Amino acid sequence: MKKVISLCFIGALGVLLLMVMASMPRMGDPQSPTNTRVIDRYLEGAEEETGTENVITGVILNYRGYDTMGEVTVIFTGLAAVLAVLGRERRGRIHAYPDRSPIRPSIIVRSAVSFLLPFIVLFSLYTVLHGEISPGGGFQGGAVLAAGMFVFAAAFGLWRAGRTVPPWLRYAVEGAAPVTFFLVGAAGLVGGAEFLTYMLPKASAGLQPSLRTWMTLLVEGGIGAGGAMIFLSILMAMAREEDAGGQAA
Amino acid sequence: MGAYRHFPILIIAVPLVTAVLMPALSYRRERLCMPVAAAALSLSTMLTFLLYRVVRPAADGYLSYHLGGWDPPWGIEIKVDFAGLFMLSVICSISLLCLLYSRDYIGRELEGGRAFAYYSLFLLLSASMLGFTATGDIFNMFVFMEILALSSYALVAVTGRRNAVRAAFKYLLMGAPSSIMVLLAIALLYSATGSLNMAQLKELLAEGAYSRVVFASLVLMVMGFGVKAALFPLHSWLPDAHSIAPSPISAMLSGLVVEVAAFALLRLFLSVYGSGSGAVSGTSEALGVIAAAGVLFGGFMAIFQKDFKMMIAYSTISHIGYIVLGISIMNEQALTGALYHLLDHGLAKGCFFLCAGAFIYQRGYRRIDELKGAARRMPMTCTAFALAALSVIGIPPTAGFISKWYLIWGSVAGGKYLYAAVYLIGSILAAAYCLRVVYYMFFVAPPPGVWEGGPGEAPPLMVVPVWVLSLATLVMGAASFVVINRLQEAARLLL
Amino acid sequence: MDRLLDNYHYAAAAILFCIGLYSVIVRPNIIKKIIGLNIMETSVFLLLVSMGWKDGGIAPIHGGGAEAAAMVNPIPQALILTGIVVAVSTTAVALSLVILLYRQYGTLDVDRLMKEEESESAPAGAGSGEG
Amino acid sequence: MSDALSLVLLALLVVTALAATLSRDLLAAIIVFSGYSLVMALLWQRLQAPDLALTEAAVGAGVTTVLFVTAIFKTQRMEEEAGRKRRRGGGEKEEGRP
Repeated sequence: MKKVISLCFIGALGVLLLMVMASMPRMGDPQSPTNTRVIDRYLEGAEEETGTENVITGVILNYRGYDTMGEVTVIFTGLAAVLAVLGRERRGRIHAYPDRSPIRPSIIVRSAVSFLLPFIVLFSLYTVLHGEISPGGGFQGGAVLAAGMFVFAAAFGLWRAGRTVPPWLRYAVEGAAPVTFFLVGAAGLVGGAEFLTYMLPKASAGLQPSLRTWMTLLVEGGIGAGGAMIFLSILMAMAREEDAGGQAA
Repeated sequence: MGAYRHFPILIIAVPLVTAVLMPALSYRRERLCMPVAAAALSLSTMLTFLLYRVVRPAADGYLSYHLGGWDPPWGIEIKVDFAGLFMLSVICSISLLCLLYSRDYIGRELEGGRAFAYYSLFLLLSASMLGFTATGDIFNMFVFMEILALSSYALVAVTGRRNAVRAAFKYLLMGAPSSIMVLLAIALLYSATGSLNMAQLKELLAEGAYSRVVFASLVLMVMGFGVKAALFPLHSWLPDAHSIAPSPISAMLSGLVVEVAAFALLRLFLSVYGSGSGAVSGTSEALGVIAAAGVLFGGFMAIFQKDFKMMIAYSTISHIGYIVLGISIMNEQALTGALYHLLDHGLAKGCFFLCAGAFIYQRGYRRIDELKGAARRMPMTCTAFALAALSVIGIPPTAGFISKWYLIWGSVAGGKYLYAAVYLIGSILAAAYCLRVVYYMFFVAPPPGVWEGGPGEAPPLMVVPVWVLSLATLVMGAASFVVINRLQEAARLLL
Repeated sequence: MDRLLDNYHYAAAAILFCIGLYSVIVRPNIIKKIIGLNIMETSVFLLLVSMGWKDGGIAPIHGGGAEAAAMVNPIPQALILTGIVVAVSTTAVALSLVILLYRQYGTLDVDRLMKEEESESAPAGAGSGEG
Repeated sequence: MSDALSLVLLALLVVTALAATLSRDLLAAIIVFSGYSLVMALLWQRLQAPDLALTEAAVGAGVTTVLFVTAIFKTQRMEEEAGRKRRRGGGEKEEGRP
């Protein structure tokens, strides 16, 4: 009975949504509101105003940089939530494939992974550093790095993957993204500029472009490293072995 | 102006970044987490109250901060008007009190290695509410809403007990789809207008293009925020989550989180869609009926509860109905009442849950039966509860009376006599469920085996927040003239 | 209705949204519900990306003589990047709750969890709480 | 953007979404869902969103899938059928593990 009501509700919602979709502006119409309002400045000005050739990066870090600061805080919240629920991993008590499985991945898998891994890491670094002129950026690179670490973990065990980074470093880097955002943002406040302007108002005008580049790189690096470490910590917390008595302590 | 210009971003960013530092801080010195968190929140609170010197209820009295120096339609804007500032100060002060209360309570609930996550999430919760309230960009609002949602799911489950995890999951299963609905609504709104800035949206929506898409987005928004605010038919997550969470978190969720969602509805109706539009007037009529039903439903259910915190949770559903009903009436007095009720509800419900926490902390008593004769051993807590109860019922010298006065005045002025009656019946129901507990506490002898020996009053860091909150309901009632006229002016500007 | 034929990307997004919602509301298994949440989220992202499309558009990256007027709208893409992060964080939180739920109740079935709830709250909702 | 390939990709999305929803084997559902993310990434590449395609491929198909698989590893692989007797939680959940 409940199922029938739910299905009716979903069906009705679907029909209504389709009706709404039918009355939306035609997709791809160059005259639609989305393609005429606000965006000209991004498309034409981003290169000059933000110093990035990739407009997306310009929007993410500059025009809507505050959203991105929120975004990196969201993943951090995810991590804090997972840690609050499950607790941190403990030494030697990771309970996941293949750490605690009688079946080991074959030598072919392991050698393929060890061959591929340097390239994945290199690619992620490239993605982070090259985000200004090609597709990519801090978070994209961090996600690629995390995916690479997960591949490594699947072949060699999660504990070994986690140990490649010392815990204190991992704990410190987890919060790197919001912290670099805050520091770079607040640096502008000192001389009376707005938050997140990527400049030091006190420095000479000639220095500003290179300051902007360095600050952008700092933020991108923070997002990338922080994102990757957060994903690793989340996975390790999820895979940890529960303590006796049912509750994780 | 000078330095005041930068206050809005600092109020939000300081607790946010302090939260992020907690894991690093916990690596060596976990005991420092709580004082550092309290310092960050105190700074925010101080800056918020300083803003009263520059933000006035006038057409140009708001503070607009352009992040990165980009002008509004292109960059993100933080906009603090008088109503927003009022909400910000409510959030800051109540969060700070709940944080102080947490030290003893959470110190015993959570063993080491977990407490840093609690304080980190607590700060994220407060900071995200501040960011959510202050932002002038509709997508930015979504981002902060997600921080708020994720941190509150985790805080409900933080003790790791069976029923807490279940309640948190239930909360997530309703909360996450509602977030997606809000995102869909934002997408539809963007497709119809091409803008994300609230002020520009209001101008563009007044032109009335793509009205069907705009109407659909409004309905989705109301459904999405309706779940977050626990509006009557979408409330089913609330009683579990609010009654099972650790008490300082219950106070935050009940006193602030649902309120912030109701405030978002106010913002959407008045600052985005515009009170004049047909979509808003149609939706608010429907919303009024739902909210009125919620007032009565919550009140009735509260009367029949056996669990103390469960009773307070149902009372919250009833009082959220008050606020949303006031918003839906859409005139100056009702809106003033709704805004003032945000303060009153936050203080009184916060106080209720913190009192409940004191009983649980000292004696482990959760059932209303077990509170019989409680005043003999814990007179301070019981008196604070009784004072706050006066405000929940709406008896004259308290803040609850002022807000109800304006709400009823508004519904009569708007010709909605039925809603005025709903408010009165709501008060009678509140009297029924509150006075029963007060009567038990003060005038009934404790049953044998209960309240004999054992600890009495809670530690000072728990009693002080309880008393500050309950005295504040009195002071804000007796001295409502400090703010009420300015609030009315702000309400007139919003309309 | 012929607009729907132009907007078939939007229509697909609406259908995916409903499939996701079906998975969240009707399927009793909680992992299925979380997969459903992800499907709902990506459907909204699909809607947003296609909204930013412009006939004959190119990716919004300068260099190589790309013409600004032909570029697709960068805003939806920036929003979705944020949205993807939100989606994966929500999934992580939900899954960690699932792990703990399973540890305590031994089931992934919502109907069974509900039964547990009734039997737990039957003795006056007391005792098993906090404190 | 009216071309056959986009239509095929959209149809594939609907099919994979349905398969992920209806399958009783949770591990299969997750693998199918990871395929769904990859199809989505391809579609976004066609809509000139290379940044998103990259992110979705790494996060949707990579990180999310790994998280799901870990969760299944810690719980059980098959969906329960209505009416089967419930197992108690605690430590003994050997059956149904991949």
